[in-house]
Amino acid sequence: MPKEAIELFSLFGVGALLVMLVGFYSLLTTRSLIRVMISVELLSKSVMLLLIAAGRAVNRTALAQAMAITLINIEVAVVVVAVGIILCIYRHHKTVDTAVVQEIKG
Amino acid sequence: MTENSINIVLVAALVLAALWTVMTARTLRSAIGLAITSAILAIIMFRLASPLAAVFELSVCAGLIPVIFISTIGLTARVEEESMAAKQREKLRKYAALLVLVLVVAGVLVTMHLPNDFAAPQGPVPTESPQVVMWDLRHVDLIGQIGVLAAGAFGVVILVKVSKRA
Amino acid sequence: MLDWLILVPLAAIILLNLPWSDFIRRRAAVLAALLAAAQAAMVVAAPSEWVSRASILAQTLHLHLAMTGLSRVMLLCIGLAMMAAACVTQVMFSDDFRRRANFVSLLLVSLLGMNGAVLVTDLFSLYVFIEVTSISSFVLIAFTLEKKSLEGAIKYLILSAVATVLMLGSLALLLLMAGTMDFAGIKEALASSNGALVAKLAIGGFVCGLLIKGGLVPFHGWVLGAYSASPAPASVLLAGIVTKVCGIYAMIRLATSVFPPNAAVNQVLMLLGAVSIVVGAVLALRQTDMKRLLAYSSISQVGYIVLGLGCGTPLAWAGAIFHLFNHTVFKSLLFVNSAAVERRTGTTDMSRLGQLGSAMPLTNLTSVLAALSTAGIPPLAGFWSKLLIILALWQAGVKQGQAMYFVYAAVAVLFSVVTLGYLLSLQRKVFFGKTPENLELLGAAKPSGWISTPELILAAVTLAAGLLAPLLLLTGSFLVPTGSF
Amino acid sequence: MNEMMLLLPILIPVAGALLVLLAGRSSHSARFGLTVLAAAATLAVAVLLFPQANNATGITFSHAWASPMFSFELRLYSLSAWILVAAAAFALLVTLYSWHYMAGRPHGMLFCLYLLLTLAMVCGAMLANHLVVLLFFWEGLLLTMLGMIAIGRPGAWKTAFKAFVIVGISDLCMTGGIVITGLLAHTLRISDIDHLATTGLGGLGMALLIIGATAKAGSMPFHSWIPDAATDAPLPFMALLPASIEKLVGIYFLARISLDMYQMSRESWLSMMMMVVGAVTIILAVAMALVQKNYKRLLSYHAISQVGYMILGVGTGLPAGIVGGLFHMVNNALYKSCLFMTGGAVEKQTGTSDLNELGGLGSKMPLTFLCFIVAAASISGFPLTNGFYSKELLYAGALDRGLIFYLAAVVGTFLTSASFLKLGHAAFLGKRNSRHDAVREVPFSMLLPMVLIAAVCLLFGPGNALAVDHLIRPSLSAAAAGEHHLGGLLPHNWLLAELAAGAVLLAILNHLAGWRRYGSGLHAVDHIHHAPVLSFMYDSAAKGWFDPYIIGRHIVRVVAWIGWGMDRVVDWFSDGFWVRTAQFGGWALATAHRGRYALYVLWCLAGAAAVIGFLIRAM
Repeated sequence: MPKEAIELFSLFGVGALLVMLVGFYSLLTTRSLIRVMISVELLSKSVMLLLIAAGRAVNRTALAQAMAITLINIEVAVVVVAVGIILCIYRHHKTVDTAVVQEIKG
Repeated sequence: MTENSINIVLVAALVLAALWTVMTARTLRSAIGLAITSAILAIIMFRLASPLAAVFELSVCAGLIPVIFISTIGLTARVEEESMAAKQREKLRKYAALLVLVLVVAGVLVTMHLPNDFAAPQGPVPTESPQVVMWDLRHVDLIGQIGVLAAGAFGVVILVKVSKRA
Repeated sequence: MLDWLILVPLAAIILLNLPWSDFIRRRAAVLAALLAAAQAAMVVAAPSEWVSRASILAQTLHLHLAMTGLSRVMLLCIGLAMMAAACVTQVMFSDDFRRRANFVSLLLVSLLGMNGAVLVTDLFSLYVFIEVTSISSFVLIAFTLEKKSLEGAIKYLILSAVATVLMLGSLALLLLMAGTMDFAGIKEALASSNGALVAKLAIGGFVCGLLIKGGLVPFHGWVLGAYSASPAPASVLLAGIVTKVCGIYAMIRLATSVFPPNAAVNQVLMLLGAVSIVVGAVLALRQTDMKRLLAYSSISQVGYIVLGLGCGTPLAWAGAIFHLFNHTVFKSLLFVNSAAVERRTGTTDMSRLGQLGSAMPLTNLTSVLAALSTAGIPPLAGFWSKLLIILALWQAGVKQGQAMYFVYAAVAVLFSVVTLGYLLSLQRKVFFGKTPENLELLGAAKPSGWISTPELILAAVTLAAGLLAPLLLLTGSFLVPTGSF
Repeated sequence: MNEMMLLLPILIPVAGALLVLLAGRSSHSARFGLTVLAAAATLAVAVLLFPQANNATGITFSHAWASPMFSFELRLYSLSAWILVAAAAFALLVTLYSWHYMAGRPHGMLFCLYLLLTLAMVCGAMLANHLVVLLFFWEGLLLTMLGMIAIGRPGAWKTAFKAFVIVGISDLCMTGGIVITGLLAHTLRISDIDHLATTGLGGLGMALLIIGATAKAGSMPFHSWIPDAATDAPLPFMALLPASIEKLVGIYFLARISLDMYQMSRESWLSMMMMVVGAVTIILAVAMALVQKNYKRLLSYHAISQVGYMILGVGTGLPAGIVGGLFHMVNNALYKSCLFMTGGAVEKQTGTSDLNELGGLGSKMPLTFLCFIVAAASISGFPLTNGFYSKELLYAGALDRGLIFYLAAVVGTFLTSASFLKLGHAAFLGKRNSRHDAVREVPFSMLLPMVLIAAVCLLFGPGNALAVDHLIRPSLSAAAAGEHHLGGLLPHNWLLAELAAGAVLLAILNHLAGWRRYGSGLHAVDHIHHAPVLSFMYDSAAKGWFDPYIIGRHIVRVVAWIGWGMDRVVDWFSDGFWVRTAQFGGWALATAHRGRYALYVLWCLAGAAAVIGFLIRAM
């Protein structure tokens, strides 16, 4: 593996890991379902960055872009569904606090 | 500035944007923070020779998705906003740990090096354009995307439409 | 005809949602059931050359699909479970046929996703189709818009996102190593750079993502909500097949087509399988709700499959795949039974149920069959698959001289008994025993052919598979040699 | 035609039983008339068959059944031919007797039904030439026995159950013996089983078969139900089964086992075992009989004691012993059923069989008394009675094998005589209870069987050669029967005869002495009862310490108690440990599932970190 390629990937890899860290932290600590979804979005940003950087590092940008565009599509679908579910939860509970989604336990 | 310095700055900006996204008290600002993060990511993608993905990122992730979030916030979080603002100080304390964590992890990761113990991909570098790859070579993915979009569309029909009616 | 498995569901989805097709929308569930049954019949009856030949359409579309012995078994499972789910759907949303058509459309999206996932030859496509199945599952779970359904859906969605991050991160690393996404290329790259940190991270990440999708302990947090709070047909589909395709099948596919043989991964799989068996069974023992009990039971049974996978010998693989098939059949059947009970009484709370045996004889009978098969009582199908797994563990233990294999085998045997215990207690509480005074049978909900047909078919399959199992094993229908996957 | 006739002794009683059942609530006379008719027809068939079958080959009836191994096969030959006649004759006489006896008693229909079925089963067991067929009839006999006891006085169920358990256990032993025999002989056809070796497994098989046969005859230690049945069951049952038919069947089969099926040499432990069992049975049972204060109970102990003579005789393996045993079997069936009938007559007329309340009936019931005297003299071995001759043969056999067996037999004779002197004295002589002043002789239908049997007893005394040399010896093989005539008016060994007569005389003297001392016939043997060591033994016996059934129940209770205790320990361990552990584990796991998605995400991340970390280290 060429040294430049590794270094390029490492730089963006570090960035992606940090964003991932931020996303997971927020996912674990936030009290709002909307913020939960925003955290999930951050997580997908991080992997997207990882993917593009990997593609660039090995000169497979076409494949990486094709994958990224597909992922963006999937992201949209997930977000739309999640938002729909959150809206319904809001309709039931008049709140989007994550505390309302812990009834199923044991 | 060298290429590398610009990249470092962009990555730092990306991480800072992400941090702001999660640390800001108001959910609305958080959604905007997400848009900013996406925009920075789009710039990075441009710089990583992936213009097509960057365009999608900019239009969909920096444009459409924050709009979806913001309209959701508009539908739900009016009550939330005030209570969240009141908890701003507590919130900062909660995320102070994250700041420290990010700094520590960043330090550790920067000093560490990814071991270069694997070979680069073999074979010739493909020369097809992303459009060709997407439209001509990955038809299976396209069908999958149609499925994803169909599922999303039914999700909207079932969840959002009914939700609004109620 | 291979591409038809993807294109026909797609066409059906479009057909169901054309502006003028109310006629079809009324009969949506029937259509889906027929489609699924046709799929099951095709993979069983049609010669494999005929099935795996690509049509002209596929050639013009450059669809890279492949059929193996394993995908054939999976396609059969998908057909059976989907057929059961579609039949149950027909009686579930009887008030609003458009809503029902939407539900069926989602079922068909799920069918599309699962069929795609078992046929693709490209890791990224595999991910995409898993995601198709997952997204349709979110909506299916939340479909009734009740509090608990929504909760189950959002939890599944969040944990799926975590799985997505793990899998996509792994995909990025694999792209870095291989520069391509198809199975063969990645296999080659992994083989050439064996031992690299990046490879380990990639394999670990992808396996963990699949473990989340498959609902193994400790990645199982979403399972209870998704199975127990969803509408009945969605439970049938999810517990019956979705998690198996998204988690287990993908894992088998990776282990056979992508990853090099790997003792460490096997150890992880065996450990998690055994832990899942124990945790799922212990939790199932405590449950007082039918669907919750069945949900935890699913975790336990998936544990058996993964335990077999982790053992890694051809015999264990045969057992695992056979158990996967059996699990699809009997768990779908049990969830269909719970749907029948729910439809008749309006509840699945076992403390309020009792003595339904006389009111619902067929459900009672099939439930006994399914329970006995799950617990591994001869001569039902579950017995043979568990036997194979346990035998394989024993053999491996003898061969490698490691005590852990015997411990796992003992766990597998012991928790068969526990399985029998909790399923018989379900049987006793629901179908035998005294009728609580406040339990009213809903008179309007007469036994329906749409419930009894899948019950009968699935019961017949589990019985036939059990009786014919020695034959199947002899002729090798399930004993697919590792090389031919 | 002749072969088919073999079915008749089985089918006629069954048909009669069915008719009785169909007749339902018909009158007593009709019912008993039918029964007598069926028994008489059976007897007629048996008599008709006798001349044709009275040879070594006999008549065989065979019908292919489930498989070649299991053909339904009957065979009548010399030995079984005359025993069959005897059994049918006893059944007829007992039926005649019970016609009047059962009048006014409940369960008349069931009695007739069981009686006829018993007859059918006995005929079947006699005729069976296949061990499985034999077992079928054998077990059938067990069931009719159960039914017969159960229809006795209220509460007889307990006794019936006791008998069922005891005989059932012995029958289980016999089943085991049959299995072993079949394994060794490679056939289950009785006539094909030819002198199997008694070493190893063969010995076990023979021992098990002997247990089955002797238990059916009522030998110790499978005896304890008989005295209970004597007081609880209808009296004709006692006259029919324990007194006569069961002896015939049991000893017949014992003879088959030890003479034909197995090679029982005199040196084998089996021979010794049989003789020991026989001797012990003689002494212990007669000792118990001595102290009984109830007419029927006293007789029942003799029914046990007399079996001892037969087993001892057959066990000697000597011609004199074997012939003597079989002759004694016939004699015992005669006098014992006659004695039971006198007991029934007394009970019928006075309403009691308690000897304390009886006395002085001799003048009121002279014919009954006469029959009693004849039968009692026979059983005591008074010279010139049939018992004297059969015992003499037995003495000769026993003395040949060992002095101790001979002594046991003689002491048994002494005690038998003493107890019957006491019984006769207490019941028929002495002071009459004023309540019994109006007692009259029993009617003709009850007298006839008694008188007939008593007459045969007398006939077989001086005319013993008729039975011994014309019936018994020809039906045995040359080795078992010996070369010399064994019958005859004059004893073969004068010394033994004199000693035997001496024992009887001694008993009379003892009785006179006791009478003088206690002033009562009933208490004439109390000095034996209260003798230092013996009184303790008697007390123990009265408490049931020697009753295997009661001992068995105690053992079962102890075992059950131990089992219960172990169960508690296991329960404690499982409840207190495994179940608690499982419950705690379940509770802990369930509590861990708090429903928060964040927790589940954390689990996933931790799990993923662990898995990836492990892979990085291990791969």
